Amino acid sequence: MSATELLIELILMPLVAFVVGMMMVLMMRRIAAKLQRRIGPPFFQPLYDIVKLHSKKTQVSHGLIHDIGIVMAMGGYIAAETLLPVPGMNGIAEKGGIITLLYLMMIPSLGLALGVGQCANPNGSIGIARALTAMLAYDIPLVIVVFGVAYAAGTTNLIDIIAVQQAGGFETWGATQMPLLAIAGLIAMHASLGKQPFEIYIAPAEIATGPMVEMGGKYLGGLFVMQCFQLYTTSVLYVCLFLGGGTNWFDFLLKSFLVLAIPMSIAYLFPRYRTEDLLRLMWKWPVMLGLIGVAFVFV
Amino acid sequence: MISAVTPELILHITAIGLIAIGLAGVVLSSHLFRMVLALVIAEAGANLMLVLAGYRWDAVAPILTSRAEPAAMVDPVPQALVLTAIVIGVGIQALAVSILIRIRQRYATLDRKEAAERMDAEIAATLGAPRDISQEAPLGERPLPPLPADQINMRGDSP
Amino acid sequence: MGSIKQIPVVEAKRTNPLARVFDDLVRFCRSRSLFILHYCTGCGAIELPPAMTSRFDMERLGIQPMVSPRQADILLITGYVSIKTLKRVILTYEQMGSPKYVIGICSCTVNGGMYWQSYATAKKLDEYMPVDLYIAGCMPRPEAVIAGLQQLMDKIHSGEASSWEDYYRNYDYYLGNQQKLFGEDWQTPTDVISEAKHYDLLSEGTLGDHTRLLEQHQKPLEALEMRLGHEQEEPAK
Amino acid sequence: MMLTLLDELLLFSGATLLVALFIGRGLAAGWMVTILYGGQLLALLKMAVLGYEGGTIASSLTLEVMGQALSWRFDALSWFFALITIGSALLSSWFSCGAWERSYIRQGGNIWLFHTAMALNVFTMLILLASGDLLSLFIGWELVSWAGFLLMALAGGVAARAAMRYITYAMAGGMAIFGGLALIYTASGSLQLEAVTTAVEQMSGAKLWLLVILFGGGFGVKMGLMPFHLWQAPAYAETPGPGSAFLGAISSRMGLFAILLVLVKLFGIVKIESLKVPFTLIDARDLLAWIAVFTIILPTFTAMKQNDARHLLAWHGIGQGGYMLLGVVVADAMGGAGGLLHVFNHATYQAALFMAVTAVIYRTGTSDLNKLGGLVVRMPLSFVVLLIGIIGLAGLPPMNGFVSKWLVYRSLLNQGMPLLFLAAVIGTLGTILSVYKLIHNIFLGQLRVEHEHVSEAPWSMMIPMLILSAIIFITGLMPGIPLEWIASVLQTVGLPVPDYTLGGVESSSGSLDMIWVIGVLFAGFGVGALVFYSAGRSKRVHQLDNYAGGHFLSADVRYQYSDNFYAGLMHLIGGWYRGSFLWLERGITSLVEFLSLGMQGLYRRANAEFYLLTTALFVIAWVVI
Amino acid sequence: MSTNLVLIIALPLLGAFLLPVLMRSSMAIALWSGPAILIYGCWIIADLWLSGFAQPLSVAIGGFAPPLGINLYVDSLALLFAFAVQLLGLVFWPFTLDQESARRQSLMLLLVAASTGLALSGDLFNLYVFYELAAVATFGLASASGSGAAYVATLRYLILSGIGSVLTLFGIALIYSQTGTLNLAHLAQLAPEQLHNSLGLTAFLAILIGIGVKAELFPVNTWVPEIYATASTRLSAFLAGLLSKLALLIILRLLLLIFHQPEAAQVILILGILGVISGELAAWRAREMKRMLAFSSIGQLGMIFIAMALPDGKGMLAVLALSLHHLIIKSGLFMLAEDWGGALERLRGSAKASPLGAVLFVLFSLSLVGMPPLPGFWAKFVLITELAAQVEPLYLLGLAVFLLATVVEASYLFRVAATLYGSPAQDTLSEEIPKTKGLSLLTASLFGAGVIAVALLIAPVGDGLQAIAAQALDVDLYITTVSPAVSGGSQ
Repeated sequence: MSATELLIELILMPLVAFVVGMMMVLMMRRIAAKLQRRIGPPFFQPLYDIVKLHSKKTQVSHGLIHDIGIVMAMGGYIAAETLLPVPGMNGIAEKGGIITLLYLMMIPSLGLALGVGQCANPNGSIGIARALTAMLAYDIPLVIVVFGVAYAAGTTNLIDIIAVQQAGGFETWGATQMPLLAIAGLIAMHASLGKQPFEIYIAPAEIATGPMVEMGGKYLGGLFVMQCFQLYTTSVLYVCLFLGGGTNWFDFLLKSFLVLAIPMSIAYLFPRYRTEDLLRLMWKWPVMLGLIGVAFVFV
Repeated sequence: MISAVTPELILHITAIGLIAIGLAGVVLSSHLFRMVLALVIAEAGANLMLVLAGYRWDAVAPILTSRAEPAAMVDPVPQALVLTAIVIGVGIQALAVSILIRIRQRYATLDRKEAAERMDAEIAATLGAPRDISQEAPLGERPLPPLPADQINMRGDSP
Repeated sequence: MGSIKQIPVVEAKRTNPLARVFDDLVRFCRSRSLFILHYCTGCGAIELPPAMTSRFDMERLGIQPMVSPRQADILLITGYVSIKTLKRVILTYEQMGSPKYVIGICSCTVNGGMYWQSYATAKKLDEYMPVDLYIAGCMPRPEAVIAGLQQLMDKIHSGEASSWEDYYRNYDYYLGNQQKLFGEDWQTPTDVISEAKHYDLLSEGTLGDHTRLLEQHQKPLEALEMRLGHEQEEPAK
Repeated sequence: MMLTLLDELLLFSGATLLVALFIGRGLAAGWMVTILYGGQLLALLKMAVLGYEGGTIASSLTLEVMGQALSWRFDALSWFFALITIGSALLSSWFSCGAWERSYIRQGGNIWLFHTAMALNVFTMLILLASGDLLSLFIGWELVSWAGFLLMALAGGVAARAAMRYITYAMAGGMAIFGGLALIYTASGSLQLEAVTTAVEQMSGAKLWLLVILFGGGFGVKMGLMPFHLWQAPAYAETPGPGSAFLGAISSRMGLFAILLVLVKLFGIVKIESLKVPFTLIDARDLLAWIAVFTIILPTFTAMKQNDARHLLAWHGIGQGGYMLLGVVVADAMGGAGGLLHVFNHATYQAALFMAVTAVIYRTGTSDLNKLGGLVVRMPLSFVVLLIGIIGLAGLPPMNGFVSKWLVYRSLLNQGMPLLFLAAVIGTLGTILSVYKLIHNIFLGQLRVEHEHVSEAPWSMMIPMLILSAIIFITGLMPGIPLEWIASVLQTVGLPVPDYTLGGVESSSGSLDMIWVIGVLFAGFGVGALVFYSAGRSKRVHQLDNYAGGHFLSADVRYQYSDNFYAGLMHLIGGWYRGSFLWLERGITSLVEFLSLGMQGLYRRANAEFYLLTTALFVIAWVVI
Repeated sequence: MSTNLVLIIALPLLGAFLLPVLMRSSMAIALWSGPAILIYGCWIIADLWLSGFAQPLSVAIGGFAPPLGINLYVDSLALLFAFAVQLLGLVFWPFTLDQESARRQSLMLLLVAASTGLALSGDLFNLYVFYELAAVATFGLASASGSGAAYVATLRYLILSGIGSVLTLFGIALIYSQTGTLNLAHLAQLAPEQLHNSLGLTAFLAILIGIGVKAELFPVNTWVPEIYATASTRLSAFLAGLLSKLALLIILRLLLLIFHQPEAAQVILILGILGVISGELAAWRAREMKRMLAFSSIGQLGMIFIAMALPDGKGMLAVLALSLHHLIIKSGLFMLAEDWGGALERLRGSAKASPLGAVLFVLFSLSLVGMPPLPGFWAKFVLITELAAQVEPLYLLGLAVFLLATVVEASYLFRVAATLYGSPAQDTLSEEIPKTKGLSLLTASLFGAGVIAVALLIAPVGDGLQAIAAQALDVDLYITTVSPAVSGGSQ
């Protein structure tokens, strides 16, 4: 692969991710609306929100770290997208592998945490404390799942993992081979999205949306962008791990949207979990499923 | 030899018995003077034992006279030893008694327990240290101070 | 007591056609994405849940509730405002990011409504902050609220909803009314004057007697700028 | 007598000690000692061939005492650890010169003793690292223990008590090693290093077990392995600032050095793996690995509960030691490299973190996390150093800690150890949580009124911190630099060597190239910044202009969240702490106390002599009859 | 030469009886006669040593050759201890001069004479006599302070010691009835046939317990804390440092020459282990310097007993090294305790007032717990390598106890060090903090210098000790030296 092609891929991958991510946000809001018997937002609503927020006149900053935090939140995901192979584009996936990807996905949270910290608002700090706790909750099953998949494939290279799954069609998909891990991964993925019922760190009525409390204008806009990336990254990662990636774009997008639709459909049916209940839930069922699944992998 | 009760056996038993009585006396008596006396008895037993070690029933006293040596003489060495031992013993007993007098003067008691108690108290007083074992006082600070990680200087209040 | 000054608004229409398209797009997006601040002052708030949920569904218009003033575009005053509440309303209003819009719902915000005799309520909301739109009624039904919001959307799209600029331009007037109500040492944490300078909205009505009074009482609340100096100003304890 | 390079190094180090000892009271002493550390570093670099190609350099000094030959030499392993030792000593000492020194003296500290203790520590560590046989290893070991005690006890008060606790643990460990030494001597009749291998081959399973426990336990005490970890955090934390940076960076790694030398190099991992734990499915290697992961998890979560920055860091120091041991006992190419790389990385970021915290203490006078906040606007450079440090500590890209942890994870994955892998990740997550608390409570949030006039730390403190930060980043970007040294270390101790490149590791089952990863990460940041800064200019507001549900904030209201930081988490796991092995220590202390009381009772009873005498007679009668 | 050697016992003995008389006529002569005698004794031994002393020699007293006559046996081990007696007698000499101290001085001379006799004597009963003589001198010195506590402590010591002498006498009687001789060399020849039975074992154990009273053997050492707490520090130093070692020397000689049965070793081992446990643990809770040192001394002697119990004299070198080490260290520590006696808590902050004393304390403590380059380490090293070589579990238990005791030891010693270096309590006046000073500090510094010197010269010292140990272990050499007739030689 020539350097130009690589460069084009590196530019295209985040761009595609952003566009698809916006559609995913739209889908999420539409699902919520449908479940509540509403019409839901128009097609371009995510774009309107982002453009509006970026065009606000007032941009209240609490300091340089506040700004940098948002940059890190967006930049971390933009970098992560280049490690996430999509049909026809592998980017630099083989230079990092899945562990690196998981770690890069933590960078935005850390950046956000820094930015929120500088905001000097205790609601934000409480939110971050809860968000980090939630991360502790869902990363444990997630890590088990990733371990199982990587061990089964014998590699941490996502391209190889996908290739292994695509080798024998549906039978060799991760989800078919390791159904328990797939279920555990789905639950962990749901929690990692930070949507209902796992949005204790946002808790609007209690801590005024937690981390976002002091975010207005382009700061909030950056976070909206980040959310697009987050939805995309999470669902595509799941597709890569369990649903054999995508052979073509249609296949790929279909799977990604479907995967995301499952937790979204569940999300709006439940009330919020408290932090300790979230921890208890996450450390019990998905971990148990994941460990049994890993045991099956070893057998 | 055991089959017949010989004087030798009787004397050996006597010696051991004296030692036993003495030791028992030391252990059981609660009066310091009686302890000293018991010690004297035990010492007598030990001396008797030593004499018996070299004594021969069929021999004469080991005194060299102008006459020709008898066929058998009692071994003179233990007797010399016993003499020495008795002298030493007496010296120590005298010392013990003199100390007893001093104790009586200082503490006005010769009861063993009481004297020991008074001694303990006096040592503690002169050294300025708490008594090692005390029913009243708590044990005091533990030598290995437990430094629980979450309790030291938690709020940085102490300087 | 001064009165509100009608300061002519200089049309900032740009000549570059591309920029005009861009401005138009931005205005369109602003009008289609409105975040309402959840600040419920009176009984009118009871009408908002129906407006949001399945029957009327504000989200189809791009309107969403938000909890923090930093995130919000619209301040809905949903009923009477007691003096004590008004302080918070003003604080919240000043913390919102421009462009920001105020909608007064219920008659109480227009003229005091059924509390017009009360000693403890502010009667006319627009004496204390510029109001873009009133939705009268006691209380107005959700249809009225939705209609009002749609009207606001149109105003935003056409660029008429610029009352927030008025607050900076006539700050002295609004501050005067506030001081009359809350006393002379009234101060909010937001430094409105410097913001007016920041947005280039400083005009003759911004500064006046009341702002001078404010400066007398004001505790300085300049932003804590990052400092790289190594010289300690005061020796550390 | 020809002086070898090692002799030069040791002489240099001894000279440093003498300079500190005799002119340590002078004002320029700190600088002089620092320059001498620089000289030591140069002397060490003259031996760089060890680090790059391996081999040994012997000292010309040998001794023969009571029939035991003592010798000293350096190989790649020693060189690698010596590099970290001298490097951290140099930077810590540099940090201590000038401003910090003056404030330390002003507060009544004894700077002469401080410099002497530091120089003594370095000297004894070099002697330990140079040990050429088991006896000189033990001598070096004890010297390091006592030198460490001196440095820890310097501050008096709480520090002295912590140091007391340390020395009790260290003595116990030392005695365990002493016992193991005696067993080896018995088995092979020699204390040369080769004797260990001979002894191990001759020994039966039970004796070998005993040996592994004695050595593992003894060295583990110094490393702060569970359950011997309790002493470490208070002892390191209460040491005067630069001292804690130095100790935190390298001191407890001496335990790892010894484990590498004795258990890995001389015993051989294969031998350890052949020892089965009775009645279970695991072997001694698994046992060590599990100890390592518990050492990761428990201290890390204890750190989360600390309210003092220094204690928090010191507890992490224990936890990170677990990764090193874990990597080493997994003992494949990636694990070994990861464990050793983590030694280097940990030294860099731990020193930087302790220095940053010391800088904060220097300016504000406190390290209490509940009494700080918002300092980023006053001490931005220290903030950056701390930020780089915590990113390294948490093992996130783009700092060096990520690479070593990645290698450890990869080795666990390759070896198929899911539970260990999981435990290691739990440790990392816990680290992220607690380091966020650290940086948030010190630098973020509301600036307190009393810290309005605080300013950045002086340059004498700043430069070493910045150098360390640069090292953290550069070795994160190009881990190939330290990996080259580590490759020779791995060869020396007989572990496989990974296929490394400048940017990371090549492997058929997934490789890592940090240059690319960091490249795209920064490109991502660039794009993010482009998006972000293309929007309207932002306006700074005062920290009191903040959402408080409509409340008016004023400077006297403390609008900060710092205490009980992870309340929700503690709600669930708070009850699981239960003193974190304090019960063990307390139990032993109480037992000793109880026995001690009994023994004193034996001697102090009014008529004890007679009881004792009768017991004696009884014993005699029993033996005779 | 032989007469000279007798002089080192005879002169102090003579001096002890003449001193009170001399005192009446001339204070000056009385003042200097005691030290002069001791210096002369030192000189005699040093001269002997330097003039190429290689082979042990036997000195018959009164012209009768052994086994009939009484003899002194002089090998390098005995000579070393004799020298130590004279030297320490000089070091711990009560230098004041008045009526009271005259008695003390003569008792001291008596103690020196008896101790030298203990070191050199080659006859069992002679040993007993010297032993009793030393005991009497000790009682006199211990009660010299005149307080009630001192008297009670002395009486208790006396009674215990009396029981000990009864047992010793009993043991001697048993041996004599079995063999008809009390000469050690002769006994060594006869022992394998006549004494290696249960009777002989009983005799040995009786003597062991009897002599063990002085050697601070485990069950008969209850006098130790009381006497050390009440008697003068110098006496305590002498008792702990030297007299206990001499008693130990007797037991060692008996064990090596006569009773090398495994049962005997086993009993010593058990008692030694118990001694270590009880002593070190009791010291751990001690709140007072002298008592702490006393208990610690019990523990240390327990360690020496463990070393002694090693079969076939393997522990000889360890016994020797540990004894000498303990002799130096404990004497030094007791010298420091002269000013630092009393509650440990009172010492808080003493390091500021007397830095040299604090440094010496730390040095002694470090050597006692066995920090490597210091001599204590080498002594312990020799012991544990030998212990670990044993297969019997009891020895390994001994090893474990020994190692654990070292930890406890470090803990309590450094607690004191931490107290010394701690900052004094707020309300303490600086005058209240005890300081080390004068003669005792000087003496302690001498011991400290000795420790450092040995640490630096460890290689030659180790070789020397090995030579001494080898000589002491050679039973045949002992026998042939004392009674050359056996091997056909002549004196």
